Amino acid sequence: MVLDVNWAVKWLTLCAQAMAEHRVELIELDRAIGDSDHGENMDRGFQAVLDKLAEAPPATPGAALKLAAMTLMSKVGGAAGPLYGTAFLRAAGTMGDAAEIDPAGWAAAVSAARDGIVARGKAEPGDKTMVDAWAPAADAAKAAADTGGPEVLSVLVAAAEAAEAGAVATDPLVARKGRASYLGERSAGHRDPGAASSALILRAAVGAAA
Amino acid sequence: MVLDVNWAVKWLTLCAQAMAEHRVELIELDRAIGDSDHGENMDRGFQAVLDKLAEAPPATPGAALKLAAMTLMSKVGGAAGPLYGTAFLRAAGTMGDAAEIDPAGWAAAVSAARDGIVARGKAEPGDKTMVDAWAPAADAAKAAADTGGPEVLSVLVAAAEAAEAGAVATDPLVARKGRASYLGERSAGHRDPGAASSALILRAAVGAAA
Amino acid sequence: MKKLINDPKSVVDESVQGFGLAHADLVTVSTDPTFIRRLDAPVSGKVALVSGGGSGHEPLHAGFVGKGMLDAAVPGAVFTSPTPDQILPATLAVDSGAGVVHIVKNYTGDVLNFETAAELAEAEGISIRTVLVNDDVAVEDSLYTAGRRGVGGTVLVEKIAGAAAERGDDLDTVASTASRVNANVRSMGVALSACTVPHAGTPSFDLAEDEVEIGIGIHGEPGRHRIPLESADAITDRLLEPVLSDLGISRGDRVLLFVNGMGGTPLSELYIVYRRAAQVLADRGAVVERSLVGNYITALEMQGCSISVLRLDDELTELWDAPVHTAALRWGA
Amino acid sequence: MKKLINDPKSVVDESVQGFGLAHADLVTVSTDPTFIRRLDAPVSGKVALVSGGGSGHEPLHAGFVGKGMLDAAVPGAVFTSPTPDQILPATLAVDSGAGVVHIVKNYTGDVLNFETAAELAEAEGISIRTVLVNDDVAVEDSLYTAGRRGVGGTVLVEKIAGAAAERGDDLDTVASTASRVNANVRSMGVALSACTVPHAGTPSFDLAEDEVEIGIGIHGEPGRHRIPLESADAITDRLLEPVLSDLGISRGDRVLLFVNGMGGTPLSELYIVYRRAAQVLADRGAVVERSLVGNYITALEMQGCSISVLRLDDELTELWDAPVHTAALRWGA
Ligand SMILES: Nc1ncnc2c1ncn2[C@@H]1O[C@H](COP(=O)(O)OP(=O)(O)O)[C@@H](O)[C@H]1O
Ligand SMILES: Nc1ncnc2c1ncn2[C@@H]1O[C@H](COP(=O)(O)OP(=O)(O)O)[C@@H](O)[C@H]1O
Ligand SMILES: [Mg+2]
Ligand SMILES: [Mg+2]
Ligand SMILES: [Mg+2]
Ligand SMILES: [Mg+2]
Repeated sequence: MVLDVNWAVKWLTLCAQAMAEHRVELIELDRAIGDSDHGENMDRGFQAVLDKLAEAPPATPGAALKLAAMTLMSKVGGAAGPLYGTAFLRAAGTMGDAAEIDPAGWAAAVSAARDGIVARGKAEPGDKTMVDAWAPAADAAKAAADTGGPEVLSVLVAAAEAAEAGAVATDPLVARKGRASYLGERSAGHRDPGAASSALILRAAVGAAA
Repeated sequence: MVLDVNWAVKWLTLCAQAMAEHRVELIELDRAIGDSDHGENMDRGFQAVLDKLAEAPPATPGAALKLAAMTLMSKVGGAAGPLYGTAFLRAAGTMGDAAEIDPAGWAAAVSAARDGIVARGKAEPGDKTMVDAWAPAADAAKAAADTGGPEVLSVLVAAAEAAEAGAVATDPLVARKGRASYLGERSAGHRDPGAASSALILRAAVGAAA
Repeated sequence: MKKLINDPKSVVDESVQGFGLAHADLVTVSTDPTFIRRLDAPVSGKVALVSGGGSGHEPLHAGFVGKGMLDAAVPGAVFTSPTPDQILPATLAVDSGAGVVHIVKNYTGDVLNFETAAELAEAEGISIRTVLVNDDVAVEDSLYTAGRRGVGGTVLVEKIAGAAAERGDDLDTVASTASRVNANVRSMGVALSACTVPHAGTPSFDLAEDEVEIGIGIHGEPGRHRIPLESADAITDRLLEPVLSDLGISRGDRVLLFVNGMGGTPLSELYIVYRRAAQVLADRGAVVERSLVGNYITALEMQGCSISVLRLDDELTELWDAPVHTAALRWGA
Repeated sequence: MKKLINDPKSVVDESVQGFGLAHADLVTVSTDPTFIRRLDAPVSGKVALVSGGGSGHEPLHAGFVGKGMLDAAVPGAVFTSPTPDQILPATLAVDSGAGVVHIVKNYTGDVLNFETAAELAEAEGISIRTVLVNDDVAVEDSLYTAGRRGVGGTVLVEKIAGAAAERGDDLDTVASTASRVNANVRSMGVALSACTVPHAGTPSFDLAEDEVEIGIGIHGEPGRHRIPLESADAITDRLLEPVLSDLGISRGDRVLLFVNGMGGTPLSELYIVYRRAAQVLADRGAVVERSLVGNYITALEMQGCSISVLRLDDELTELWDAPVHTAALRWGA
């Protein structure tokens, strides 16, 4: 398995599928501590990404991610739109014109995505945001790439699992950024919707390579 | 038993009691085919009558009814206010300055009340309005006064029973006057609130004499 | 029942007091009996306009007191017409000697109470003209019924007659202009939910989650029939069709299109209804020359709307455009 | 879910289209991307004001486009901030060369999307000033949080900054006037019921029949805490107290009192709240010089209200009184 443009397109396609499938669930999560739109926004955004992919098929993984970034930025809105837009743009930046991404490349992409989100949103780990999915994912991907062999799947899996664990770990947290922060202590006991959608995205990256 | 000013004051007092007791029931009847205010309006109106009676105790039955008429007119509002106002005013008119009302006098008062309501509201029997209580009451009172002896209670009872039967008989009717008429056929199957309150008023007249 | 109130019995008084405090530059509030009058009434030489009715339809009528519209508004209890002992002093307070037009929505209670007040006012030497508003096509108009109700058209009658009075038209002219507006306006409404009268405490009717009530009035009374919930466009068509056919709207007619909220419907939904209604009118070749969209004659927190169409001519348009300065309708001033 | 809509996905587009049809004398509606602009924008030599945010708060912001207020409004999906590819063309469309002020309610999404649009606009040579509105005292203001939300104060910022721009103030002056309004206004809200986002289909939170939510925002997000339903006066006191103490209102202060409906509350109830708030302010020796009561910044059909108090000075009062001609706020024109 290599992470080429076909993988990238499949990844984005699986992201769109995941958002459609989990639309209601993400709306429910956002209903509890936000404004009930996260699932709708992500679904709308990734459907638009599919349309764009069909219109102008990209030549490289980096081009695919850049296309996703621009589309999410212009179609998602809310907090998630600019944050995911920046994440995908920074990740695309690490890929340049490369035809294939290796384990270290994936780790670099996830790190860049995390850095982009932090740069835009100024959230720290523990603030109960999507950073709580991307930060452990970036760390796990790097650790897997550093220690593992040339097998890229294990790096994808490491990132996805860490993101999933990170999302679950937001449950008890009190939000300090984003709309959930208005709830103060009442935000505890609910999963952060952005962390949940982030885990879906990183899990889709695994699925695309399977 | 004579129908003197004490009876008249007691009658109005029992009316106020009846409206307070049946306030919710009259609201419910009006909710079904009107605008949910009849019980509230009648309660407010007769409470005001009590206040006025305390302020300026009347000297004759006619004066008591005139006081009630003016107060209902100025405190009830809606359709019922002017209709009951007119009814009591016309009834008072038949009594003049008399200290006591005899059976024929009561029959005349009820007839005048009915005529007043018809003159103001232009409803005919069968239109599903308070006329459907007052018209049979007037007829029954007259019949009882014509045929009966000097016992006034039986005339009061005849009017009350006829009004009660008349109110019940509005159940299947389709309203042609008042707010219930907007419902057309859907007004059938519900008792007219004004006929119901009319029956309470005429029943109170019996209670005051008991 | 969940309301921002202190006591069901004090709703009208406290609300009117708040209104008076918020709009002290426009109106004076009288208590005992309760009515709201234009600050500078009686306006010398001007025909005065008095309207009123049950409360719960806010901003109607108090919100329309001011320059170019009403001289006084007389609020009754919630959904209960006011009494003559309120209407008479309001009438006396605003008459400048030029006479007073009573604008009365056609409900038995309103008609009877205004009738009595008019008689009493005439007895005091004031000339009264009564104009009944009965624009609701949901109700069958027949000699044997209470007749059509006054609904959305009331706002348009008050605005246009108010402008006529403001420019100095005499009593009969103002009254006949008001009647002309009434003759040229038709309305019909829909409810998605009932409303709760404060003293009643329970919703005015029960409606299933997938039902709407077509042909409702403004008192939480049930409508003519109940249908399953439909799209906004389909409901708009249902309301508009009887309005247009009763008015006999044809190609080239100039109209004012008024989409009114019943109190609990977001403005965004009213604009969705407006969009469809405007399209239908355009398809029929009618020209929508003026429009009004918002909550102007309501039924407490009822969800729903009504559509009114007024056939315009040059004079009605000019009077509609004339300056108005009230709490709820204001332009050119 | 019961709404007067055709399809949850088309709510914003169709509503904006209806708005454009109803107010063709005031605005032009652009579709793809969607924004609403003043008919005569760009106004030569005038600083332009652009605002926007999620839909569902109508009449905010489209209802405030026109002379003396906004030059463009950019609506996002319901409760979702608009995207830079809407904000940028709106900004370009209304800039006359004098620069553009972005009025942004302080929500992460709005801030980030307007930030990006501002960068892109600056790259095209347009001078941008961004003014954040954050008047909601229900939210703790701390460096470690997203900060206070922008709520009712937004309407006042837009009106007053709009008047400053209309009279010819330059970019920095308009921006600093807007900031000054923001610095002098505080708000707090209550919900009696939740609202239902069309695409979600279920109420945004669950509230028992005898509970109210204190400190709600305008997005159907739950508030700070829940209490048993109280009288309107008690609730008013709860909302007003933190507003006044945070503002430091003291004897002799001149204020504008704004009671805003969340969309599903009858106007009569807003006036009951206004009455109490005015009494409390009078008791404290503050002078209520101006007032605003109505549904101006809403959360769909939510029942509830917010109270905003703005400390006035001569200049702010003059700018408040200056003519404004928009769909939702109009005077002197
Ligand atoms: N400052 C921030 N930094 C990182 N992530 C954030 C920040 N603010 C919000 N988020 C993320 O955005 C998610 C909400 O997205 P969404 O519901 O689409 O936007 P909105 O809050 O504008 O409605 C949150 O669950 C959180 O993960
Ligand atoms: N034209 C009429 N003639 C006689 N009675 C009428 C007429 N119209 C209405 N009513 C009576 O008035 C009652 C309603 O009174 P109420 O609810 O107080 O007034 P409203 O209909 O104005 O709310 C009806 O039940 C009916 O009995
Ligand atoms: Mg959200
Ligand atoms: Mg009634
Ligand atoms: Mg009534
Ligand atoms: Mg949102």
